[in-house]
Amino acid sequence: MSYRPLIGNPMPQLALHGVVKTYGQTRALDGAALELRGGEIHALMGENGAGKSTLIRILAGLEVPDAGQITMNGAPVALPSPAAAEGLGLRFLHQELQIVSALSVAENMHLTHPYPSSGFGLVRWGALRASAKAALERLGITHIDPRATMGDLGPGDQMLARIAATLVDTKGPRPWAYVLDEPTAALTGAEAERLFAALLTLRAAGHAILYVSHRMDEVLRLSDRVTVLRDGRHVSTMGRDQVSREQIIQDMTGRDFATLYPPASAPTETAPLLQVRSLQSGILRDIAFTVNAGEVLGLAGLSGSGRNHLLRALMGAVPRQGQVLIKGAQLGHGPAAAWAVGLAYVPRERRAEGLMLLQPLADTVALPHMPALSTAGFVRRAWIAHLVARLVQTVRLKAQSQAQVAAELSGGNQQKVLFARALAGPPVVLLLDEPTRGVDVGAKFDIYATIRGLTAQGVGLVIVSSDLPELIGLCDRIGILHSGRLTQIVPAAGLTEGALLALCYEKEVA
Amino acid sequence: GEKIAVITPYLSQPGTQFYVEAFEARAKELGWEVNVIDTQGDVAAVISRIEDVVAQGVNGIVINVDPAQIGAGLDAAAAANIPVVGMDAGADPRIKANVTSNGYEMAAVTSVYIANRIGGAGGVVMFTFDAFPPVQVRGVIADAVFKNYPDIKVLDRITPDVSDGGIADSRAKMEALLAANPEPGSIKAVWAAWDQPALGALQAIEAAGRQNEGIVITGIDANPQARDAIAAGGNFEASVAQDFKGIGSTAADTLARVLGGEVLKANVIYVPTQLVTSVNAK
Amino acid sequence: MVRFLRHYGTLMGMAAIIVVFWVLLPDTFMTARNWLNITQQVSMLTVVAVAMTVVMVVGDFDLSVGSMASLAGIVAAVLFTLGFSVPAALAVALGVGLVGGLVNGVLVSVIGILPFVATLATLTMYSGAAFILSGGKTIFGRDIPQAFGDFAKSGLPLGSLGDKPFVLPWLTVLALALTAVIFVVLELSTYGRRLYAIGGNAEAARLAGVRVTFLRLTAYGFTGVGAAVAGLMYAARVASANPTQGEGLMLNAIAAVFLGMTLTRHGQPRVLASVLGVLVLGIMDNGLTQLQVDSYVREVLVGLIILLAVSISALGRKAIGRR
Amino acid sequence: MVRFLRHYGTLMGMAAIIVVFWVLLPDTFMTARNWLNITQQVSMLTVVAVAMTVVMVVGDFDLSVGSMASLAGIVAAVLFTLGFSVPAALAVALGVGLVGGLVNGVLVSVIGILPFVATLATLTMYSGAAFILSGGKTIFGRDIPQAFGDFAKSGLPLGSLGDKPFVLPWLTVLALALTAVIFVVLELSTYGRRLYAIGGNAEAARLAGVRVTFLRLTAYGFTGVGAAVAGLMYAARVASANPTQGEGLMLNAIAAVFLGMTLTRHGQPRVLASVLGVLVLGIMDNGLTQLQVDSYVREVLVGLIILLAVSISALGRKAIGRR
Ligand SMILES: Nc1ncnc2c1ncn2[C@@H]1O[C@H](COP(=O)(O)OP(=O)(O)OP(=O)(O)O)[C@@H](O)[C@H]1O
Ligand SMILES: Nc1ncnc2c1ncn2[C@@H]1O[C@H](COP(=O)(O)OP(=O)(O)OP(=O)(O)O)[C@@H](O)[C@H]1O
Ligand SMILES: [Mg+2]
Ligand SMILES: [Mg+2]
Repeated sequence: MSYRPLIGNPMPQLALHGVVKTYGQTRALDGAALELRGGEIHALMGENGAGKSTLIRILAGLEVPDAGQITMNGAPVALPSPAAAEGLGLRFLHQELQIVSALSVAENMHLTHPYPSSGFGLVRWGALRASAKAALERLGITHIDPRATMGDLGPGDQMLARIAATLVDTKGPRPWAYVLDEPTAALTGAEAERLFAALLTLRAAGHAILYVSHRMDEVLRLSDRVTVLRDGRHVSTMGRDQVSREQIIQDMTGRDFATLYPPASAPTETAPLLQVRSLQSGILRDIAFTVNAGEVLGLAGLSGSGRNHLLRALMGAVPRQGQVLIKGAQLGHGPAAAWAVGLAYVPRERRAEGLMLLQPLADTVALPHMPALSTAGFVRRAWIAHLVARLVQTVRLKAQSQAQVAAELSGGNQQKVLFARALAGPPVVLLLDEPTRGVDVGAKFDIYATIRGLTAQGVGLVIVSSDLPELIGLCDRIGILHSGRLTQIVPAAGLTEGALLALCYEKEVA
Repeated sequence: GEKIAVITPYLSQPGTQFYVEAFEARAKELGWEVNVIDTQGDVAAVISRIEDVVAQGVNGIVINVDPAQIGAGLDAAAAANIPVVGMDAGADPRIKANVTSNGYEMAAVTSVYIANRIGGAGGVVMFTFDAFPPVQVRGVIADAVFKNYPDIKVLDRITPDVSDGGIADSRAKMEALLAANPEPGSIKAVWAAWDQPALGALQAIEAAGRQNEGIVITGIDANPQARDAIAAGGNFEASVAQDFKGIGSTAADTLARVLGGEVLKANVIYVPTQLVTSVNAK
Repeated sequence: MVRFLRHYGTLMGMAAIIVVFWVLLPDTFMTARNWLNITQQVSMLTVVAVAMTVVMVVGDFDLSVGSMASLAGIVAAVLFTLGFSVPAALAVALGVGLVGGLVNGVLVSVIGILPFVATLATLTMYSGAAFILSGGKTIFGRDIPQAFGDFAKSGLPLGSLGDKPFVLPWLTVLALALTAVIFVVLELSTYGRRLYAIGGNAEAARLAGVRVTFLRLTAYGFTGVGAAVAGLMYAARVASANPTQGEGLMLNAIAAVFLGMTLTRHGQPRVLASVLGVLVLGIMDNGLTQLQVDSYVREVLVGLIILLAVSISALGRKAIGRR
Repeated sequence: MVRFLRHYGTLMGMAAIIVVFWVLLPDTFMTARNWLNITQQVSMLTVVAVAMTVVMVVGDFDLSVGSMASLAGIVAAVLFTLGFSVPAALAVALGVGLVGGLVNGVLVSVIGILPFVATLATLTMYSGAAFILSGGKTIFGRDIPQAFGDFAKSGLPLGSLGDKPFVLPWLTVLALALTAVIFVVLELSTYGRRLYAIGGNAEAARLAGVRVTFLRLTAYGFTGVGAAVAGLMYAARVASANPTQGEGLMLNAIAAVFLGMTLTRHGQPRVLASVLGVLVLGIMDNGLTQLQVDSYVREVLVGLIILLAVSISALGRKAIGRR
């Protein structure tokens, strides 16, 4: 199976200018611009929340911009619906892995496209499978059966199938541009290589690829041009010859790391607060480490290495074996036991795992501390009000009142609600899972300042973050997780992002 | 002994219970094995259950639903030569006999009782239930009787929600009407097509403290709860006793005759009814 | 404007309904006696709706309340016929309600069956049990102790009103008391706040140390007991017990809670809002009957008014989400 | 083992039930005639359950099917009394079903009311409309054309069986035909596959460009028409129309679909599984009646068996999730 080379217009060109999109008070895009040409791999970079996915959703016809112009080969076009985007020859893979587990791989691959069907609108199953198989083969994938149920596949294979879905050949308008939002996030090295090979073939046939990734190495290796967004604005577009890691980071953050990470204060004492010995849970094997008072331990590792699972196991949210000691005392099972001895937690998915979106923020803050905030089973509202008022100041939460619901807060302030909750105890050891995900730069700085304040008070912290500079800037030591094993713990001082990434990859390379 | 199936959608109605019990009692004497099947209001399910017992090979079937609605079931029974007897059902050529009270007569007796007691003038509240054919005919008669008195005004013709048995909702409706007609004497009588609404109306009148206005209430069926109320000498003055036991045992006897090979000439058998007032309530 | 409509749409609708009845029925609607009637008529529905609110707070619901109400009434009546004393029979009936509720809780929370399926199945079973126990018959008359029926006929004397004594019916008192209890449980106790947290986000609640499975289970206990209380009130009011008499309660109770939810700021079930929902249904029934609106037209009107209230609130929510 | 139980638990349960009846009723249960009876008895429920499957595929449900069935029967009967021809009356009744279904669809999908509330309100309204149109009366006798009632009594002659002619009842034929249509729509058409995608992950479907709002709306149209067809079948079978006669259909249809869902691999609603669910209910009714099991005990048994089937599948799902 080969690609149909692009005939006709040799250099299709899609451009966006001055795109503005606001959600409530959040300005997701504020003058974004992008230009995409046939025959190039174009990387779209930016911090979390910079507006990359929003821009892509606008291209896909899922969101209508408040302002801005979109042109195709110089002529203005409108993208009111996904069908319109498909009509312009655009294909999409959106950021969150969107699968329908109960349907087959072949059907999942045709969610966007019409099914091959007979005159009466009846599905031709054979043709459907053949079409899916052909698309998979374009990625060199033969081990996925199009008839298999999507939910039975591993996350990597699911992602591969969704990527292959953008390559499905349909009778409709010829696709020429493929837009992939963080396609490699859930892929192993080998799987990613297959994807890259397919992308290069597509490019050679004159197609365009717009590609979002936080993995700097991939971007530097593959892309012909890089566009950087910051706070919804276009910052720069660089050609292959101008692009460098330093330049991208400079454009993405627009600031010095020194201003972003407040200096650490020297640990006052070295009493072990959290001791973990031979912990087993899920894929985790033989985990052992200690966190001392005032110390920040970072956890780094590739996606799926078990960082998230380790924090959940410590909280007792998943079953675990082995020893976990808080201030030398054995920790009981279940989240209630963890909160009770001062093990506090800020989960990764704040909406799914942390917030009650439609409830007063004070209720969310008070929830794990209910035993201390009640007498004889009755809630002491005055105590809660007093506590929350203090915490709101500590974390610099911007809210109208304690009764405001989390859904009405911006993402950064939502995150601060969960911080406030974690500080209410007060905590002995605080576990943070991607604490600054989707958080804007200002809020990030507030959170870093809060973390520093905690270490000064002698709280121990464990931080999981995919943002490597953040880990290096905040932590005293960094543990490297690899396939459920804690392979080493290194001091953060003097570590570079590249070196840390190398450590994460090390075992796989070796 | 013979296997007999009694199929009814209305077993939770007090009247039905009595004649089914009387039927069972008589059947026991006759040495029959009786299977009572309640389809809880579902008439199509009566057809289904007739088909089931025909398949099972019963000797006779007793129904108490309008035969016009279960023609398919009657055909199945006829095809298998299984005799069907109606118990307060309706007339149909495929039914050997229908044993019943005369519903028109009962409604005439109570509505005329009211007309006479209130001197042929005043406001009357009617409780009816037209969705159930045997009760619907009672309403028709009462309408005709009240219409015949130019000074009787039907204030409202209420269909209570019977899903709760009929008392509580009738009471709520009556309370609203009492509130809407606060003048003593503005409501002279309550005619109910069966006893439950009459009992609900009585409770409403007593709760409103208007039991001394002389509001006359009548029901039909004279169930024990109604008899108690009538005997107490309050507003609930009259009901008509169907001879449920008589219907049940007559139905059994009729079926026995059919099973014995007798061809019945009259296929409607009326069991006499009796007006119940405080004189004869106990 | 949108926000305003969403928050106050239903309340204004209620006020409008009351005003319309007041104008059309100047002498009879806005009287103390009529309101006493209404409160007494809706007392059973109030108890069920308030108890239903507890499971709805955790995001579930319970279809079996109607048959549980019937079953509780039948259990008490059967025990009466067996010569049990009134308190003993009532205690057993309430116990049946508690057990029935907990069975629902186990099915939903521990075994993990969808609330709709689990409580649909128990609806059938509890109703079947009521039929078996009663033999499908209505139990009444001499079998029901005088004191039991009298309870529903009397009340708390509160002075006099014109020439007649002013009495707050015991059924109303009971409904108020249970509403107060559930209010305290849901709004003031840590238990209730945890239930709200579960309803808001069960996974987040679990991670915050809430014992989700256990609490969700217990919520059904309240609903079971509430349904049983309502069934007993019903039996007392009609001085008889019938295996189908609770049937109408389920859909009305759920409708009342949903109607109440349109009154609350974020569409959550709240006790007092549920009571308002019940009152709307009761007032419409009373007013439309007084106006001699045909019973069938009344049904359609009630459906329409529910839809209007809920639509306004749903559209308001959408408009706010869109900004 | 767990996986096996989950997938085949319900099927094995069904087989067990059939074997038990076969053994206990050696002469009458496993006969062609009895099975014909069963298929005819469940034909109306089949149509409603199959139509309900369509909305359940998109993750919603429809409480108004029962009153829509009653309303359609009443509409046809009233038109008969007005002298309309049979085809004209049936066409109008089906049109009412379509419109009623689409109204539900608009309320749920466009306005955004929860399916439970929206269809609860329309349940009340459609039922009220049926009462108004019929004046609350049962319409029967001369008003119903002979041909209409005869339809339900006759069938497709398929040769003879012993001495009696072997006839496949038209009601059964109709149920089979509608099942086939819905099967084709859901399993073989692009439209149906889109509905499954919406039910499986509405957000994914939306991002993929599926017109979620519109398709969800149309799904209710099928359910409305299906309910109307069932209502007309019911009216033909009892040769009369009554404003309450569809009442029993709703809960049974939902129960059948849920029962069917325990048969499918991912717990999805599937047409043929729903039909099996209906058959389980029908076989139990038939067999238990023939065994002269008390009707009330039958109810409890049916509830228990549903719970068992669903529990096994729920526990199986849990056990698999845990690994
Ligand atoms: N539906 C929405 N409602 C409100 N705010 C939104 C919505 N979608 C996005 N946002 C906000 O818009 C901003 C840009 O989000 P976007 O998803 O485009 O970021 P991104 O660059 O893709 O980030 P990431 O690297 O984390 O994927 C964020 O502040 C986000 O919180
Ligand atoms: N309860 C569980 N049972 C078995 N395996 C599990 C369980 N929970 C997680 N896993 C697996 O353990 C691995 C580690 O998952 P985890 O989410 O902790 O990784 P991570 O390092 O946080 O990566 P990511 O950033 O992708 O989430 C994954 O492969 C996941 O599928
Ligand atoms: Mg993104
Ligand atoms: Mg993870």
